[in-house]
Amino acid sequence: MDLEEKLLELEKRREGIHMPHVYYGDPNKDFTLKLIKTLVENGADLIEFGIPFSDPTADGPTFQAACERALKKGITPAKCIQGIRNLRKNGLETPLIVTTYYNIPYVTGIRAFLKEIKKAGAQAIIVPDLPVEEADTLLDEGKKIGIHLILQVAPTTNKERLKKITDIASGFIYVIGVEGVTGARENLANSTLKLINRVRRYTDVPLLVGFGISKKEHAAAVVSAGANGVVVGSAYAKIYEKNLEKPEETLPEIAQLAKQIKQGCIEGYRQYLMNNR
Amino acid sequence: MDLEEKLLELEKRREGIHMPHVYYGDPNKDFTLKLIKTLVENGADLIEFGIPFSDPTADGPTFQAACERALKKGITPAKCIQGIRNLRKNGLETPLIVTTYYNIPYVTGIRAFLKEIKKAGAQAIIVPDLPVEEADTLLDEGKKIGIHLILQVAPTTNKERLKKITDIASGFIYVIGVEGVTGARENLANSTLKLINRVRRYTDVPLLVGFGISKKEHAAAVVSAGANGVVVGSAYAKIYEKNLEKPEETLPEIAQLAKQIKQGCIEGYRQYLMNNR
Amino acid sequence: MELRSEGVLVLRKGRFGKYGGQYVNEILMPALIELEEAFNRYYPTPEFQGEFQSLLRDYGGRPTPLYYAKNFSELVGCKVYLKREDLLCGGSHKLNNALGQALLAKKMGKTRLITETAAGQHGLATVMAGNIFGLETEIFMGVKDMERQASNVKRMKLLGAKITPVKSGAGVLKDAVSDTLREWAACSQTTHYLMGSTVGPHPFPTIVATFQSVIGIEIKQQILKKEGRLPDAILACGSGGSNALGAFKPFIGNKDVKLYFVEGGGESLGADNSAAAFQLGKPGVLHGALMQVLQDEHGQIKPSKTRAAGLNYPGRGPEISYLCETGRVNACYTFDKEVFEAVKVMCRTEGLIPALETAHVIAYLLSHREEFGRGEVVILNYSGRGDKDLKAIMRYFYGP
Amino acid sequence: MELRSEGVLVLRKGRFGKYGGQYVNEILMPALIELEEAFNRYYPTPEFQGEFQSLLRDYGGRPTPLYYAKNFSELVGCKVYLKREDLLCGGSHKLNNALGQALLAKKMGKTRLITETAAGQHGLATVMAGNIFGLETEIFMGVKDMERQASNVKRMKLLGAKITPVKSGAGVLKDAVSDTLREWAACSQTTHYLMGSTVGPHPFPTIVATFQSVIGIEIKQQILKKEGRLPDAILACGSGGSNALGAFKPFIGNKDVKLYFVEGGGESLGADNSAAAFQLGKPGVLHGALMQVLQDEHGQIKPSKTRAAGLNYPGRGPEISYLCETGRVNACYTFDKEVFEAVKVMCRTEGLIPALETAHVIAYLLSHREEFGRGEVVILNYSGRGDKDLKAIMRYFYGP
Ligand SMILES: Cc1ncc(COP(=O)(O)O)c(C=O)c1O
Ligand SMILES: Cc1ncc(COP(=O)(O)O)c(C=O)c1O
Repeated sequence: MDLEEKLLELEKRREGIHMPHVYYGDPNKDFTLKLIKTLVENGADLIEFGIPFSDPTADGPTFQAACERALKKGITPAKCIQGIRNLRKNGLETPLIVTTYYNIPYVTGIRAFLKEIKKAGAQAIIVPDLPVEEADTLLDEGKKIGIHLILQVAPTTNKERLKKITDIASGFIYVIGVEGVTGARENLANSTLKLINRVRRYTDVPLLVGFGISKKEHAAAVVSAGANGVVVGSAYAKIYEKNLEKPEETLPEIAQLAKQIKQGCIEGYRQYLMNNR
Repeated sequence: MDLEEKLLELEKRREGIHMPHVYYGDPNKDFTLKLIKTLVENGADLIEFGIPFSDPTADGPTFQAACERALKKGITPAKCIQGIRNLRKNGLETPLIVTTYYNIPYVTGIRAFLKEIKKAGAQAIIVPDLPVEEADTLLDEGKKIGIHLILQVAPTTNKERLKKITDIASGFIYVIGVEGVTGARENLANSTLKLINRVRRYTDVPLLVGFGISKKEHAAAVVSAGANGVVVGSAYAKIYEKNLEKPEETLPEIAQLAKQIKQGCIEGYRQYLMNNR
Repeated sequence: MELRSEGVLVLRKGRFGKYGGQYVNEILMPALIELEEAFNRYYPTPEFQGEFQSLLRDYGGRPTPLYYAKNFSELVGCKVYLKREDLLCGGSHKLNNALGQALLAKKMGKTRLITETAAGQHGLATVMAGNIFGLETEIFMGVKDMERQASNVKRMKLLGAKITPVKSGAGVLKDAVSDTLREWAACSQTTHYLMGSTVGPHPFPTIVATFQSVIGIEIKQQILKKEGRLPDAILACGSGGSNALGAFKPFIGNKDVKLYFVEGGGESLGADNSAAAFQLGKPGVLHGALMQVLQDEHGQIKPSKTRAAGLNYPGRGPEISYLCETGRVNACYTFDKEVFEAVKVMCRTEGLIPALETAHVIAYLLSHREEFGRGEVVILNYSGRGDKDLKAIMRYFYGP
Repeated sequence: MELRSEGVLVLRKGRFGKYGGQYVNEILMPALIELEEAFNRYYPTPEFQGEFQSLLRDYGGRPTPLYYAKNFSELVGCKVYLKREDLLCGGSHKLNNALGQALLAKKMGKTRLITETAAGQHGLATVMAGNIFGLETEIFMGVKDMERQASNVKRMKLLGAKITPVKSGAGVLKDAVSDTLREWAACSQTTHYLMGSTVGPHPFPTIVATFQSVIGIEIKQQILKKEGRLPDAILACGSGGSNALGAFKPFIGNKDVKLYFVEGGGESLGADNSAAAFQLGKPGVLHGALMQVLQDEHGQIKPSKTRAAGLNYPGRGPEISYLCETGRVNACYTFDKEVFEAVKVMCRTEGLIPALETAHVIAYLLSHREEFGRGEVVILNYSGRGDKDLKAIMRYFYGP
């Protein structure tokens, strides 16, 4: 399904959006496929599909370990793209947003890379180390090929940059909720809610908030504050990394968290509507 | 007995002179008294009576250890001088030549020190760290008090200095046979014999050769080459240091070496006379 | 817009040919922009220059001498001068940059410095500069590097730095840079990342090269005074390239001056035994910049390997990448074994114990004597002293 | 004949007041005379000066800076400048003298250098200088000092020195000097004893002070340039007195400049726990000269004790003995505990790790702040860096 259609559909359903983030191949390919299935069946609306990179500088310890494990197992970008194909072959309809660091598409060639992921069945791409200043090639090629470049904004982003980023954003905007790296955090920062407000002033593009979201309450809070949804990554990885020998055994627990997050997204939206009546 | 008388007497007897060097108080006072007795009874003509010093820079390992042992036992210059008194009281007639480093007389006061050793019964003094350049005070006071300052010459001493030293020498001249420090050596250096010849050209004062003399053959060689005698120190200490618990047990061995050395002095003189007929 | 900065064509801000750029997360972009503005605002002012130059002189000990190494020259057959960065306070060229950036951080109102270090020389320089300006310092250092450069860890600790061991990856420089970038993402508003070499996103490569180019400026004056002419060649070791660019930059336009950049060959050029990114790498994006970098065919960065901790980085800074690509600078390497032997040669001929990094240039000259003619004037940028490597060197020659 | 050498009345050659002289065995007298003649012949020549000055500059890194230590000044309340001998090649002032004497030895046709060392700094400087001039080196070092200054032992070994452990006595500096004198007696015709401080028989104290006085000459020029006037005080640590005399000599005639000589107080001034010869010693003859020396009432030399190996000598050189006796120089001391604390203060305020010897002057200033007025300009002769003491310092603060 097309990303914009899906976002529209969720908007109509008056639900906050839930995008889990996984790193493909951690601890093995099969598990990731099962994990994505579980997540989708339990309330994931989009999937952020991570292609592991050796030096994930925007990621905290949980995802660093995830990348390292996957790479040790021999995962390559080509195998990841094959994974996307498999998901689509198995009938997955959920939009897939590929995440990877810039060197991965760079060495393949930006156009070739985007074409490949498009053909495999992805809808968009997130490149955490690609600020707007360096995004021209990827934006241009993405537009031609039909892959959204999902841009990020952060608490440090000032007015001028917010305007610049929101002006060219397509698909949705990834709102980095905290100063720092990915990783489940206990509490939601107050500043996260302020940031949502600040970004909202510049754009109607959907806002998904990530970095640190790990609980239903977090999801509810950010959606009620005006975000369109949340990205939850390390919180899921933290569950299965406790049982890397048989990660499948942790899928029920993951399913439960996914349901809760989605519930938070729904409740948050309800709250948002009440607040903005 | 007066030093010069003694030297004259030996000259008349046509014997090379044998001067053993001991450090008083190593390993205890009693032993040194016995040692001196043994040496005198076995052919010592003069005794070089060492007052231990903490930093005997002209001495090799054997005598360094001797000084260290004596000082650890609490030997002081005053006790050494008392030792001289005891020797005289016990009837020793052999001339005693005190050896010590300059700081010892310096802290007492040169005049006072010389007076004391004179009164106790010493005839001369050797100060290994007092070259002619610094010797004025000691020379002057020694002359007044009647203590010979025994000067040293070395293989490094040039013509000019030889002249200067031999000009003011009294008693005898201590010929340092080798470049280095005290300590028994296996072989006699060729240069030692040359040095004797070189010094002899400037003076008729008796020449005693020290540093490294440890055998009858050494003694014979240097005396036959024109020296008046030898100084033997570390060679004796090396015998008793093997049995520091009961050093008395080594006295027979020491007696035997002393006899041999004296024999070497006698034979050397005979040879000298033959050579110079 | 076309700019010429010391002879290098700058087509786009922060780019050297295709190399460079600002490949960082949005979180850090405002800090980079702020830094660039602050550098442009403060650096040219007489106040900044006054304070900076007087610290370089009185604290650092600049100018460092240009020493004609007579005995070593006799051995290799050309006329060898050593640019004595080992005499700089702290024992390497790193202080030039650390003082400059710390002063800048102070002017920007930052209260804290963070950085990474491998050999420990840059960490040391950073805490020294931090203490002078009353800025807290936190140093990220790979656990493997902490072990092999233990004496510098002690020095930094004694000077009051917080030292954070980096266990991820191979526990070496690459991993420490990553972790410092992560930390910076959490504190960039109050904290300056005092980048240690001519790597990272713009404006770091330019700032670091600017602060380090005092080396080359002095070399030019000194060699003109001593020889009445420019040198035939300048050699510098490097990974990021800061001491090399520092020495080279004022000579880029002097085409007759041959420039040699010696990287860490490691054990061999075989798989995973080397740090020779110009031999074994290709262009890629790491730590915020496009540069020559060791990587596999899929774009995964490969760990580098060399006994010299300070050369053990898979990337070559954008500017040195460009200069080697265009052929203005010759990219060379030497192996660990030659490097240790070179240490000994320098010890015996000139009484100087070089850092293992520095020993790479010495080794290069020793094994390529035939490249340099008898009358040629060759300058080795003698980037640091070997005190930090004493243990490793002793173990190499005398066993454990 | 009355001579005035830099303000010190010299009544007799090689004497400073009653101190000095040549109390050595006849074996060594010719070598001393030869040395004095050679020094008088070569030192004033333009050739010697040219070679010497260019080595000091290009190899050594002279002039060393005079650094205004702002943070430290704020702490102690007066205006403190550090004369940065720590930046000299090798890490201490010792090279000034080693280069000079090695050059002299070369001119004299000697083929070998011997010397003693305690902190290892002088040994290091000697082998550096030896290598430059192609002279073999043998270094005598007390076994206790070899242990506590192990890193300098490694440096010297690497540079190719033969290191002879001295086990006699307490295995410290005094014993090493004795053994070097003994060795010299055996080889003085081919070998130069490169005396490491302003001690020993004439002409050593004069030669060493002459070579070291470059420190004070530079201080004078530098402080006049920076402050437009002479300093109010100069402080230097010392045992033999070489860095102190080096700094003081050009100011002896400037009676308004207070001079402080800080010796090693050790643990306490109690029996056998100190190296404070000016507090606890009296005139005596050791190692060839009459000087202030620790000794018992019978004239036996007492071993000194301080954690700073380089100050652990029972004697004070003849010239500094004289200057303290006449009151021109204030003889002071500080205890080990204060010294270690002073290391930390200097680390934290100025980012510099001082040698334990050097830390004595820092400690003195810290504990006597009231002696120095707010506007006063005070110069600390910062004689060396603490790399050699890293282990001891770390152990003191962080345990074994
Ligand atoms: C002495 C020395 N030389 C060279 C280098 C290499 O760094 P760069 O390439 O930035 O000069 C280092 C890095 O730590 C170093 O310590
Ligand atoms: C750093 C340092 N300072 C001072 C001294 C003391 O020596 P001097 O009194 O000769 O200056 C030493 C001796 O080793 C030293 O290493």
